[in-house]
Amino acid sequence: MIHGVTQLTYLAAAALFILSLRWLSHPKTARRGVAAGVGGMSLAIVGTLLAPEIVNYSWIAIAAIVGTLIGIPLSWVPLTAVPQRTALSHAFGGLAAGLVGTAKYMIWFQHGELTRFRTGAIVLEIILGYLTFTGSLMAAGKLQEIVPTRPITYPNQNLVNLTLLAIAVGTGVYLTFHPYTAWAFPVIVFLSLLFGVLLILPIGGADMPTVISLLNSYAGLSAVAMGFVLENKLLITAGALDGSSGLILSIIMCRAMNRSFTNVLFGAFGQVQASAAAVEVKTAKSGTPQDVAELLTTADRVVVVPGYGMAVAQAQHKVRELYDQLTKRGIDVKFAIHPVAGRMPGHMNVLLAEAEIPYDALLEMDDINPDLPQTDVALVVGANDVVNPAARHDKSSPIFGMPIIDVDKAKTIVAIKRSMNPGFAGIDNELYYLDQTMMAFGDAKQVLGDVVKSLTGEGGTH
Amino acid sequence: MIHGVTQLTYLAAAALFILSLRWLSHPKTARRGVAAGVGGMSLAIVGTLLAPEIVNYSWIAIAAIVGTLIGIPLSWVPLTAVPQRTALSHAFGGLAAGLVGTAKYMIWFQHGELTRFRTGAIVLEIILGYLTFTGSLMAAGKLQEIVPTRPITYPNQNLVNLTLLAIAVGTGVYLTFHPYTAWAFPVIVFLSLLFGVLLILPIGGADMPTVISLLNSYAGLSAVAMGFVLENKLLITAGALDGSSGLILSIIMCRAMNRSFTNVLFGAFGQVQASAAAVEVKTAKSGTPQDVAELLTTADRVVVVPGYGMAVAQAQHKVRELYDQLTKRGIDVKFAIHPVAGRMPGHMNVLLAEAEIPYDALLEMDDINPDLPQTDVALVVGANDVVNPAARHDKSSPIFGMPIIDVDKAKTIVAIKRSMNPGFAGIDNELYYLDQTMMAFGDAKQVLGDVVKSLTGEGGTH
Amino acid sequence: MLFVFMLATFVGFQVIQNVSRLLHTPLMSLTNAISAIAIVGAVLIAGEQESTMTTVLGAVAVAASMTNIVSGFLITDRMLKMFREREPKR
Amino acid sequence: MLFVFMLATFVGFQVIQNVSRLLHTPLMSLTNAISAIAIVGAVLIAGEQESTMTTVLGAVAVAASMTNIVSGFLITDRMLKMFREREPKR
Ligand SMILES: NC(=O)c1ccc[n+]([C@@H]2O[C@H](COP(=O)([O-])OP(=O)(O)OC[C@H]3O[C@@H](n4cnc5c(N)ncnc54)[C@H](OP(=O)(O)O)[C@@H]3O)[C@@H](O)[C@H]2O)c1
Ligand SMILES: NC(=O)c1ccc[n+]([C@@H]2O[C@H](COP(=O)([O-])OP(=O)(O)OC[C@H]3O[C@@H](n4cnc5c(N)ncnc54)[C@H](OP(=O)(O)O)[C@@H]3O)[C@@H](O)[C@H]2O)c1
Repeated sequence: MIHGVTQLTYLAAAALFILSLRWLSHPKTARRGVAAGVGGMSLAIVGTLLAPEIVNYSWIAIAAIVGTLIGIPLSWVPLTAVPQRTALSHAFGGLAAGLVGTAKYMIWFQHGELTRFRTGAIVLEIILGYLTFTGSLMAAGKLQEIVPTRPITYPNQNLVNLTLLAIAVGTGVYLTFHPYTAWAFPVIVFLSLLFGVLLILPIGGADMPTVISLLNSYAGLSAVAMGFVLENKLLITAGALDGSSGLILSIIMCRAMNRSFTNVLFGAFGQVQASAAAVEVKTAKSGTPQDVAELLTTADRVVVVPGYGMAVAQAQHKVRELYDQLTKRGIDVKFAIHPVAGRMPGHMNVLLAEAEIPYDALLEMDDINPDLPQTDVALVVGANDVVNPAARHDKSSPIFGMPIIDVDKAKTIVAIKRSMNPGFAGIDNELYYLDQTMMAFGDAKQVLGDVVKSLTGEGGTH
Repeated sequence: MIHGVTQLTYLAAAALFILSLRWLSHPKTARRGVAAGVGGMSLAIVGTLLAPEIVNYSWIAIAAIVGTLIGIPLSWVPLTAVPQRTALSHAFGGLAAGLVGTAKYMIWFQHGELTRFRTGAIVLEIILGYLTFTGSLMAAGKLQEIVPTRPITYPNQNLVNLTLLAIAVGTGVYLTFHPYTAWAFPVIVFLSLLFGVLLILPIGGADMPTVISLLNSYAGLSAVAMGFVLENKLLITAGALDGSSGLILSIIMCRAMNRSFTNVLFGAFGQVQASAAAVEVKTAKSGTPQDVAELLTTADRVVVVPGYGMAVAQAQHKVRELYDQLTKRGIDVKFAIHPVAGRMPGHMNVLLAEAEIPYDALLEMDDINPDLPQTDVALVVGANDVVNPAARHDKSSPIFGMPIIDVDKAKTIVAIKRSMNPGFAGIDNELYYLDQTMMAFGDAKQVLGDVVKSLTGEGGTH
Repeated sequence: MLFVFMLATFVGFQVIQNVSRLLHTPLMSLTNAISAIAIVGAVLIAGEQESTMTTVLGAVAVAASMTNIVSGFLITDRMLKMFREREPKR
Repeated sequence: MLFVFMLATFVGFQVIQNVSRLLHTPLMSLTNAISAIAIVGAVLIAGEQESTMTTVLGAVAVAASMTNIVSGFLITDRMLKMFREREPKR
């Protein structure tokens, strides 16, 4: 079916994809990884175009141009919108898989070439593909806040969803054994599309990153299924790479949040935010940006803990200015990056990298925690859950057991946020009421800007 | 050709082999790795026996029993003989690959089923197989000192060898294009067998470990070729695992010795030992075991550096006794393991593990080197090249550039060996003439025994 | 083909586990771009010209995949460009 | 089949690179045992009973591979049994 040259380009493309991901393991070689990925993709496309079955190139060319024209602006999105973009991408990926499966079914149906194996693989491909399509669209909508982000629940929801899925799979099995049952195919397509929507409805907006990773994994698996349909090993390989990547990332996120998959998918997390109101009245000390600046200048070691609030306020550039000011004074500044700080894996790293903070100043949780007791000032910039000590000792807390950055062990703590409102998990944070904590209320960008101003004013530099 | 169940067992077997090697990455899971390997192999054999082509089981049963009867005693060899055993094993592996290739050629010849692809794969298989067979036998012989271990050289040796190989390959290419050329097959077999012998002749006995790893890699590749011949993906997978393992280990060894493959294969290393006699007369201080014991008891931190001499003297159990005595006195004892100490990769680790020294007391070179300046006594037990400071500064030394364990930076050094003779690389070691060095001459087991005796006598414990 | 799937999954798991946490966001967009390999299937369908219907389906799939390829690689590269090591101490 | 070879080589390189230096000697004997997978080919030849000659060749190959399997796994296990962690401090 596929001739020799095409086979060889596929082999090379698969090798390049693997190398691409290998090179991504370190920032130094990462860009080479992108080049390898582009090379692999180009080879794969060229190899396919060489295949003798292809008789008409004009449709392909037009479609490719359209895709490029959509793709280029899509790559300009601000970094805060990366999760939405990724979700949208998965939607396109799922759609492509679904459409190819549909078309292939139609072709084989016409020619009477459907076998059980082929039909079974197509069924798998379209279920995964269409489910990923609508599910990812919903996820993108929730992240972009077009669709309400709070979990939408109704009685027996899980039962309804699972029944739907069961019907879709059942019809799929039936179709596999009776490949020419014409009514079954559209039913499966419809149910998969519907299931994708319903699956995402009850999941809170903040759980979307985990869901997106999982959808990534589904998109990969649908490519694998397409590979089985078309007997194409390159598709299988690339799909498997993608599938395992999505799976691993969602496992990492779940583990870092100390939650299970089931809880993320069916837990309707983030629904009960209101109930978490503080009962006893506790008092927190608050300070002005000038107070913060003063405290920082007397410190020898500062650890900055960024969180989702830094992303919202786009405060990374101010963080960078502060970093420059402090290091200029010989103060040792490190960044403590929690694995799920922000709203996607590696979120903080990308933002700080954008602000040109050298990546070797960024330390992972496990590496920085032992240093915190010797830290003079821990500066918490819009982080909340990832520094909540309740995770360590309060068994009743929803985040109990999640590993955190132990800022409460630092000598003094400064927390920048707009209010006493809770973060993603919707729970109070006792950190803010500690004796050694000073709150600096306000938008992170604003507050940090003032801190930097009073540092430069005071220091007379700049 | 292969029916479904067999295919599935092969799939499972391949997965188990991969898991087996993955689990070997840590001592805690390593034995599970062996179990997975055994499981994979059993599945593979059972799956093959189920194949419909197999009509007669008696020959197979007899051969398997014979193999088991030879294999069991072979696994009892003392640990010092492990390199020889491994080499012998490679010889068997190469032989098996060669014989299967030969038989398959005969069968297809008879039935007129030879194609270019098949013949080409068979040629690759038999060249690699038979070359590995005789080469490994030679290597085993050199290690067991049945064959003279010194490099055997004659004029134009490399030219002769390469010509031989070229003729074998040339004939192979000819056979591939004319599969029914009856005379060519035995010629290739003969040349491969001969080449295996000639390849090893000029290599010194001490370079055998690297060569064995390389032969391991060839044995793996011949299994891959067999996989292409029989269109069997399990063989390809297992062979590739084996091939890459052998290659990586030999690269690691070469790198740790700061030598290139070409130098190992064609360098006739270890030939010029005699020329390395010391020119100027230097003096070394020597001490009795009692002196050593006394020195050790006054130390807080001791680093033991074992080398080939410990293996020769089988002194690991005495090392363990010493370790017990010293730790009992509250002295901190660590072991510094150089990657090529001894004569095979991981040699020292296995010996010390045999003596039940906990593996977390064994540190790799890069981890221990920073500690050496704070070390009171560095105890060198039969190591020589791996502690030779010339590697760091003497550009003319054959081992220049090889990373070493910096014992010369310790406060005092004790070196146990039988004489002032050089080690594997045949060069003098200035370490022994340093002011802070004390030599303790004698067999390592003997000397350490005396040291322990005077420690227990003195301490009154035991 | 199951063999290929099994091996590729092993490779995937190992490779991804080695990616440093630092780069998890670019990793997401890179695998996203790679999963657009579905374009291979889409091109085959669109180019075969079996019927107008399948050609249109194929062409839409090509466009969707191409979007992912272009935006995925571009955004990954844009993010990676931002990662830089500490400049030599001034 | 080239695909399988390529992927398996990647898996091999990654897996082996992760093996700790501590265990390189057992690694050598374990891969040695695994490479005796050649027994699959040998069994096929010996069991096919094509001619006496090939059956004998196959049987010898079976015996040689079996030797490697048995001795390889046994000696690996023997070595690994010796590796143990520091017992809990007395
Ligand atoms: N990274 C991931 O992959 C991922 C995936 C899924 C879920 N999550 C979850 O996300 C959470 C991340 O924790 P986090 O500590 O980074 O964030 P967080 O717990 O959501 O807290 C963010 C805090 O930032 C403050 N904030 C918001 N906008 C701000 C602004 N403009 N200026 C200053 N402060 C602002 C908010 O307080 P105010 O409203 O008072 O300002 C809020 O308390 C974790 O619970 C994690 O489980 C992460
Ligand atoms: N590990 C590998 O994988 C590998 C592979 C290939 C080559 N090599 C090479 O092997 C060498 C290993 O270095 P090494 O420092 O371990 O060994 P070495 O340099 O060969 O020195 C061993 C020393 O042990 C002494 N010795 C021998 N028998 C003894 C006994 N019974 N009691 C006490 N001492 C005894 C010898 O001195 P006396 O004769 O004076 O006693 C000799 O100087 C390196 O050059 C390395 O490149 C290693």
